[in-house]
Parts: sequence; structure tokens; C-alpha cells
Amino acid sequence: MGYVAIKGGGRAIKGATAVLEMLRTSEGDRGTPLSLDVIETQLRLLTSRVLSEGGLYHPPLAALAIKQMQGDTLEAAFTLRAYRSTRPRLLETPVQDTSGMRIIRRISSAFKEIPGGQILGPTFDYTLRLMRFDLVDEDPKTFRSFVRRFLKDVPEDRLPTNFPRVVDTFRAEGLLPPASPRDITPFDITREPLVFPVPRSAALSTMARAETGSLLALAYSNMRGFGDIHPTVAELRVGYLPVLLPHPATGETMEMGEVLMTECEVIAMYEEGEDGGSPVFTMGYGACFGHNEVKAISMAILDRALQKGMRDGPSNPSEDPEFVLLHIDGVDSMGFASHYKMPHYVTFQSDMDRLRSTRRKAEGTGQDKTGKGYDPGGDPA
Amino acid sequence: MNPGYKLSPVEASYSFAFLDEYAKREIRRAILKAISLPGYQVPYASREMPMGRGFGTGGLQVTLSIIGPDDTLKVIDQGSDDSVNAVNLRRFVEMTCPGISTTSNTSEATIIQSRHRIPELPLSEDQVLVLQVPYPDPLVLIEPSEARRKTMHGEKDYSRLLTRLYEDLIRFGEITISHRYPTRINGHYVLDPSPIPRYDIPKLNRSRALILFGAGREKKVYAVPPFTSAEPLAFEDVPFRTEDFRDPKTGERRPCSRCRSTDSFLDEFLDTKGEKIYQCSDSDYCNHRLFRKGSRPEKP
Amino acid sequence: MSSMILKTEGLAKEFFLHEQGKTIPSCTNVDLEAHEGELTAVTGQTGVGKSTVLKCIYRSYLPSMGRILYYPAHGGRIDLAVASDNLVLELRRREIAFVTQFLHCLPRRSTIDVVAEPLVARGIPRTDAREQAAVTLAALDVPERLWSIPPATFSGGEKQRVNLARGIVQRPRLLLLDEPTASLDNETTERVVQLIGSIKAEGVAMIAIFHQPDLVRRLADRVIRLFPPAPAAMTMGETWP
Amino acid sequence: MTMQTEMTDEAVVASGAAGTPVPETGQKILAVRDLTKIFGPGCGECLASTGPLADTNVCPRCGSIIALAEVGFNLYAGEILGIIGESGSGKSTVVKTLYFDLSPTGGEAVFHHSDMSFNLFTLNAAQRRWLRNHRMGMVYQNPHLGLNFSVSAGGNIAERLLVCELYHYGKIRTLVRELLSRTEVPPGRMDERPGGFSGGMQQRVQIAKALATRPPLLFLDEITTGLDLSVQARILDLILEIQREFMTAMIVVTHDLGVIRLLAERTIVMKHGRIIEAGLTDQIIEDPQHPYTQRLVASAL
Repeated sequence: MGYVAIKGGGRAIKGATAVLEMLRTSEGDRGTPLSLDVIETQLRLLTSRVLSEGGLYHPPLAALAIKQMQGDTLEAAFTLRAYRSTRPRLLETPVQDTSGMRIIRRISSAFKEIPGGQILGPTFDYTLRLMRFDLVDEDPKTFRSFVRRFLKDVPEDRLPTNFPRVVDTFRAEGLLPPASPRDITPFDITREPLVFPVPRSAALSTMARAETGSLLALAYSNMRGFGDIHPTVAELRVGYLPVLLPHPATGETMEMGEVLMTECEVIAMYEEGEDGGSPVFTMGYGACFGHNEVKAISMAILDRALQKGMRDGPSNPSEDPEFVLLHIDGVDSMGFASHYKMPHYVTFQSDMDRLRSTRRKAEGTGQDKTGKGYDPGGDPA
Repeated sequence: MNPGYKLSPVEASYSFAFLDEYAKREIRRAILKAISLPGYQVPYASREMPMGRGFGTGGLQVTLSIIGPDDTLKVIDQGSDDSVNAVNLRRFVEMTCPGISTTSNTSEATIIQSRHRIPELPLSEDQVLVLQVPYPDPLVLIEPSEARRKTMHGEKDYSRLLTRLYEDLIRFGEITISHRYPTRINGHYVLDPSPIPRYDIPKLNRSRALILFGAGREKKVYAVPPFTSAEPLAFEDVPFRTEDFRDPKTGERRPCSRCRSTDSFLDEFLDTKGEKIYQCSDSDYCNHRLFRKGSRPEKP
Repeated sequence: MSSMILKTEGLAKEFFLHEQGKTIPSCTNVDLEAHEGELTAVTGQTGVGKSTVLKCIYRSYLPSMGRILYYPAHGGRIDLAVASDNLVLELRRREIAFVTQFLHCLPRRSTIDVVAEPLVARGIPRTDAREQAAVTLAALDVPERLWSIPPATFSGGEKQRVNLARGIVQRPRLLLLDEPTASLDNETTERVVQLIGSIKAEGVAMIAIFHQPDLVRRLADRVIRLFPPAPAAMTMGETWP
Repeated sequence: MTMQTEMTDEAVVASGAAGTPVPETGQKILAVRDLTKIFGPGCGECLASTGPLADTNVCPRCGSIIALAEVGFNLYAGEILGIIGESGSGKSTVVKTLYFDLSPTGGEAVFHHSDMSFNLFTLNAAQRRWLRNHRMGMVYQNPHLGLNFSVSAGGNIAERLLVCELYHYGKIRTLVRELLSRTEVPPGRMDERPGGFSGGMQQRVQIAKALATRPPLLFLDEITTGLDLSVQARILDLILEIQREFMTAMIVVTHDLGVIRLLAERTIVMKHGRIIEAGLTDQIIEDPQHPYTQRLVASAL
């Protein structure tokens, strides 16, 4: 008899780890371990999500995290993030120009004709969400031959290439306000804490690695009536962005690789113009690692909402930078929700002490004439 | 896609104390600032740790930033060295900090990381106590905006917090804050002392050991430097009261059912027969008292 | 000869109504004097601007022309026509009182407090002020049972006596009286005449308008008769030259 | 920050009714010069192109709203100054800038108190807060601005006492009870939240809160607007009694000539952010000079 409730921690943890591992491998003799390649390609949207929420572009490690955390996106992103904590920052990229992106999908719902044309690309938007029962027992031969057959018929000029961004074209015509200057140093949320008020770049980086569902929920609240923004998607792009870095010795800009990313720009009409001037279009921007359109759109809407809140003061939750930015991080929120499972014996003991003492007071005497107030004893005057 | 990707040895290993050296240096700078401004919450870029936010990632980052191979670490949770979370954190530090020693003996430790308790044994100048903090700001009770709270701290404006205590007194005849009792450091900043019971608050005052507070999720570090005043917020004529563990029937203080101590914080629980039992929350303290009496501590 | 308290020189007042674009003359070229322990009566037909003169002196009206020279207790001379608002307020608190035909006071305050008020404003303790107020109310025959209730419900005569009491209790250096006995019966009018006589003896200077000619004869040491303004000015409708 | 230590005045708070030294009448307590407040970007023509002559307070060139243009006046210890005007005249903006609820675009306000002078708009945030809590009081038209409705009536007053570092619960209770009785709120209701009180009682709690630190300067912004006539009369009466008792200087902002007539000895008339007329209250009412004031008085009769 003794510290029953809180003893034996070491053994318990070992046991928990073993059971987890047993469940992961419980197919036994029939099973095949998942390869990272399979996860990265066949579960490419899952990988995308973990890449963006983990805030580290390392697809094989994202796949490993998914495998290790048995498909839990929050845990996988978390694991990737924790790994990131151990890596020093060796170089900083300059601000990347996304017009150099190799596009696999781009649409605009604001403009019918856009330079380069619309490309529907890979999307579930117009596919029917009907169960494809043929995938239940998929024929490996068909599976393996599809990509070869697909690429054979694609002419060279239909392969992904880069296009000017829609908004740049319309900016040139003066229909849209100018972009923020490119030479400002963006806020680095991995090296600096958010101390409010924060610049827009801090808000954008925080949202770029936010948990998709949280971002969507807050953006949805803004679309639904807890906000006044009626956005139009100026452009939504998915593609591979070449990452340019100056050579450490020569300073010459070089391509270091590319990242798959989703980018979205929304346009919203703002009723009263800045400082009482004439009405203007305003813009919201969203971008994230991987292919995650809902996240990029949500982020763009919230960016617009936050800009408004930063300017005029928030009039609803989605316009309040503190409310939005402090509640969308998956690692922070899931961790804190989980921590309530830990023992809280001491604080609970302390709570009981207060409750008992208060109840004794309520049942006993020594009450203030005007209420149940504390009686310090004697007239203080 | 990178078919058959192989991790390089650098990619697949961790450095001493897990965090990269730049991160540790950055956190140490925040700690120095916290010591210079007793009670002030210094924001820092809290890193993601391999355990959940709320499980002590703030305290852990502080510990990892200051620990060296010569250090002896003690980790406790709810006063116990052997609780699941304490074991987990200790194992992690042992794993990532080769060469350090760990102990459950309070007086042997150079760094003590704790959640919810301050050890019963008085700490010395050579020790650092690291407390894990879920909510660093006591003003969050009355003001949700961090920007406004910062101004209130700067202006030493705690009247609304005190009004909360006033309202407690008129409604309940008692201040109902049980733990995380707002405490004023060095006559200026009021801090959240982490969820330690009121019983532990007096231990902050003029402590010989440096006390560091780390909030991982909220990304703040603050400190009570050695020999610095720490007063719980209270009215002049309504004394601050700690948990008293008095038996209302006899009026006497309950002893620990193991070591018979009457000067330690007690855990209350039910034994197998459904009877209430009181025992020291600080397991090391309890064991030492039993040792001195000649009887061996019970096996778990 | 007793010392001079106030002297007006060429005092005139006209009103310009912006809405109608019209100038309405009220009184012109008024020269009068008030001396310590004397009563100066202002007489004339209705509409010659008798009340206007008093209001100009009290500065409820801004005079259009002329000077209103006041000789304050601490010496020197002040032209009330151009004196600063704060100086006028200070004089109203200490030296000049005005008994108008209407009683303006806060609805909830008891009669005795209404009368004592000007003394309290001067810094006299409330109990002392009430004592003096009681003496004055008694001298004016205001029944004691009325002292503790607000004067709002009183008859016209009662209100007028309360108003008088409030002016007299101050023992100002200069007391302005605008038809103080208008709604009083003969008996009460006699009490007022006696009281005015006694404060005159105490040295209070007064400028008064009476509607009964015999009161002028009995109380006035000096009489100023006002005449209607020149008809030319009426028709010109311009600013006074 | 020597100012803070010199001016900590628990004694003033704690000593009760007779504690505060009564300022002498006639001393200047506040001097306001060229007070200007422009909402919007502002331009070189804002002041010249707005005002009573232009009959607008919106700048035709840049669209800014000229809430106050070069407003100046003095306030003397213990006096009640009325500011009257219609909505949009800038009358409330005057007290909001002086109470630091709004920062002015230009101008100066010097507050004098016990041999010290404070240039209000050059003070830092802590000094502003100190003055606001210790030397000024504000009663708003909307009690939600002046009171915290999630705290008891007494707690609202306690907060102001706590700001002034009175940390004795018993003394706070005694003072709160005194203040509430003084403002005719039954002390038996001190532990109730103001949400359950009538409008008039909420205003009296606000007044009690504003008076808690015995400030020499009190701002009253349309405090009886929207209340029943009989309730209004009681509050106005209370304000006069308080002014007599504590020699508190007050600025009373209202659109109601009746309020001005009962409370203020001097009055400022405002329109389109400008002072168009200032004088003794009886003179403003009986002999108004400006066409706007004449209309205002005529319409009130």
C-alpha cells in the first residue's frame, strides 16, 4: 500500500509503448510494413497536411511520422515539429517569388479570362463522391500501368510550366492595390515569440503551419455571419515552387530544390475605403506546404479578416489577431487538451480545501450584515 | 517524391540536450532577462518538444538550456519522482543528455524540475528549481487580451485582480483561489506561481535557490531570483491562508499516515476499504523521514 | 454723504434677434447711483426697461453701452459691464444679491436650506446658516411649518417671501430688488418695508423696482425715472450708433 | 518616477469625509488651450473649411471630422462648468480627451493641483493613469462604460480604492458603505451587481465610484439623459450637494438647458467643434448672443 496512484511510472510507460507497437503490427504474418514511398504517394494529401502543419518540408520524414503515429495527423505533425526543434537554422531564404511556380492546377473564380488560362488539374471538386468499389481488391497490373498510359498521351506543352499570377496582371491595370514591398524581413515565428500586436507576416507564418480544421472553423465563422467578408477567389494555384538561395560563397542565386505548395488569393470589397476615401478592393493571401486547398482558402480569408481587425479593431473573433493566432496551432491545442489526462492531485487537494473551508463559512456564523461577506472581526474604523 | 530516400547520419541523430545550440542560447538569454526583471514574463520562441504541450515542455526547455554533464537532475510531478510524467521527462533528459546524473534525493540535485509542487526540504543557493507552467499570466482571469495585460503589468495595475478577491470575500467569505495563487515579486510584477498549492507559496519568498518558470505553450519564461520577496496578493486584514489539513472534529492537524509528519502537504485518498488516508505528497521527504526512524520505505 | 457703492454711466441695452434680423432697444442712457445704507428706486412706465437695468447690473444681460462702476469692499473700482465671468461670480457670492420676481431653486430642497444656501456657498457652516435663515424667514412671517418642505408647492406670496429671505439673509453690500412685494398682501408688505428699513440701517445699498408708488415715497432715498427709448431707434432697426 | 511616490495618497482615501483639503475657490484648476481633435487623415484646410459658418464639421477636402477645433477655456476649483450643444458639437469629445479616453490631435491642457501642474497631453501612460484614478472622476451617460457589470456595486467602488493602494478589506467595506449612502444607494444592496439596478441607481453607483478618491475634478457626460424627470432631479440635486460638500470642480456635458440652468454657473455653447459662446449661465439663457444659442434657448422655452 502506498503511492498506488502515481507509482510505477516507468513500467507503465514501457507497457503503453509495447501495446501501441503491437497494434501497429497486429496484422502479424499477413502484414507488410508500410514503405515511406507508399505513404508519400498513395497518401499524398495526408502527407501534404503533415508537411504543412509540421512546418518542415521533408516529405520522407513526414511519411515516417505518419507511419510511426499510425495515421494521426496531429501527432504526426507534432513529431515532425519536435524534430525540427533539434535542427539549427543554417541559412535564410530570401522572399520567394511564387510566379516561378510550376503549376499543376490553377483556377480563378473572379476572372473568366486569365493569362495562361484556367487549369482544373487534380481536384475532387467535380468528381462524384461515390465509393469506388473496384479499389477494394485492386488489380496491381492496372495500378502499375496507369501512370505510363497517362503520360504517353500528354503532349510536351501540357506539362506543368509557370504562368504569371492573375493578381499581378490586374494589379498592373490598377484594379487592385499594390502588393506589400518585397524587401521587408518577414517575422520568423520559429525564432521569435508572438508579442501582440504582431505584423502581418507573423500572422501569415502562424497560419501557414496552423491546424487545417481550426483554420477552416474560424474562416467559416467569418464567411457565415461572424464577419463581413464576401471573398472571391482571384486565384488558387497548386504547384512546385523552386526554392532559390544565394550561394554561401559567391552570393549568386541558385535553385536548391522545389516544394509542393498551394497558394490562394482572395479579393474582398471593403465598403468604406481607407480613412474615409473611396471604396477599394482588398486582398487576402494564403499559402501552405503541400496540396491543401481548403487550408489555403481559409488562410486567405482570415488574412483579410485580420488585416481589417488590425486596422479598425476586431468586431468579431475571426478579426482578432490574439484570438485567431493563439488558437489555431495544432501542437499547442492538442497538447493542452491531452495534458488534462495527467494527474492533478495536488491542485485538486487544494480545491477541496477551499471548498470545505467555504462551506464551513457558509454554514457557520460571522456573516456580514450586507451579505455573506468576510468579517475581519471588529470595526476597522 | 524521393524513392527509397535514405536519411543521412546527421538527419537521424540528436545533439546534446535535444535542442540545437542556437535555441538553447536563445532560451538562456530569455532566462537572464527573467532573472534581471523578477516576476516579469519574458516571451521566447518556445520550441516544439517531443511531448505534448501541457506536459512540461516549458520547464523542459529551461532545464535543457541550463543543464550540463556535471548536473544532477531530479524530476517530480505532484511531489513524486515516480509518477508517469516525471519518469517520462527524466528518461527523456537522460536519453538526450549523456553524462548527467539523476536522483530522487532533493538535497543531491543541482536542478529540480517540478510540476505542481515545491519540495518540502528547503533548497540551497546551489540549486535551481524549474517549475512547469500552464498559464503564466494571473491577469488572464480578468483580461483576455494579452496586449492589454502587458500594459497592466507594466503599470503595476492589479486592482482588478484584487477586486476579484474582494468579490470572493463578499460572496463566499473566503478567497476561493486554491492554487496558482497570484504572487507579487519584488514589489512589482504579480506572477502565476504555476499550479503549486498555497502551501508552497511561502517557499518562494526569499528562496535561497533560483526559481525558474517555463511556459511552453504560452511561450514565456520568468523567474524568482534568490533572496527575492514574494508576497501572495491579499488584503491587510484578511491574511493569506495555506491549506491546513486540520481534522474539523478534533481540531488537530492530520499527520502523514506513513511518516507521521505534521508539517508537509498531504495527499488525500481512499484505501481499499474506502477509508480516507492522508500521506505526504513529497515522496522523497516522506521516505527520508522513514529512513531516519529506521524503517525502510515501502515498496511500491 | 455715505460712500458710493455703484454708479452707471450712459447704460444702454438693446437686443439683436438674429432670426428676425431685428434690434429691440430696452433702456437707454441710464445714469444712476447706489450708496451705502440707501435705496435707489428705478421708476417709469411698463416697458421702459426697469428690470433690464437690474439685470445688466447683475450681468444676466450684457450691457450694450455705458459703464457700470462698482466699488468693492476691498477698494478699487470694477466695471461690471466688462468684468470677467469669474469676477462677477465672486461678487455674486460675496457682495451683490438679486431678488427676482421668480424663485428658481432645486425641486427637492427644503425652504430653510434654499434660504441658507447662499451662506453655505460662502463657506458658513450649515447649522449657522440655517439659524440665520430661520431668523429671516420668521421676520418675513413665513410659518415655521413650511420651513422643512420645498417651496415648489407654495403660493405666489409665500414663494416671494422665501425669495426675499434668500436675498436679505446674505446682507450683501448691494441688493437688487425687482418688485419684491408684487404678490404680497398689505400686512406682509408692511413687514417687508420694515425689514428693508432695518437692513438699510445696517448699511446695505439697494436698487429697487416697486409697483406701488407709495413704497417709493416711503423707502427711496434716490429716484431714477426712465423714459421710453427714442422712437427713431425703434424704426431704424439697426445697431445702436 | 518621483511623481508617483510623492502623490501616493492612501491617507486621502482612507481618512474619509473630512480628509481632503478643500481647494480655495477662484484657483484655476484646469487651463485648456487650442484643443483640437480630428478624426481622419486631416489636411491643411480642415479648420478653415469647417465650423458654424460653413455649417459642417466634415472637411470637404479630405473628409475628416473636426470634432474639436482650437477649443480653450479655464476651469476654477469648486465650480461647475456647463458645456451645451447638440450631438456632434464636440461637447463630449472635450471631456473624453481630458479624461484620456481619446487622445487629441493638438492643443494643451494644464491641470493644477496642490502646487503641482500637469501638462495632460505630454504625460506618459502611467502618469495619465495615475491622474485618472486619483485626481479625476468620470460619470458616463452609458453606465456600462463606467461600471463593470460582472462585479458587485461595492466591488466597482472597491476597485477604485484598490487602485489607490487601500488594501484593507474592512476599511474598504466601510468606505464603500459610506459612499453608497452618500449617493442614496441602499448600502444593503452593495453586494448586488449593478445589472439589477434601475437606471438612476446605476448612475448613483457611478457617481459613488467617481467620488471614491475625492477627486478635485469630475466629468459628467450626459448623465441624466434618458432618465425620468423625477430621477433626474434627484441626481442633479445630489451633484450640487457633492459640489458644495467637497468643492469638486465639474464639467457637465449636456444637451439639456434645464440641466445647465440648475447646475452650472458658467456655460460654454458648442457647435461643429467650436465654442460659439461662453458666459454666465443666466446670461446665456436670458441674453444669448449667438444666433445658434438664441435658437437653442427659444426652442427650449
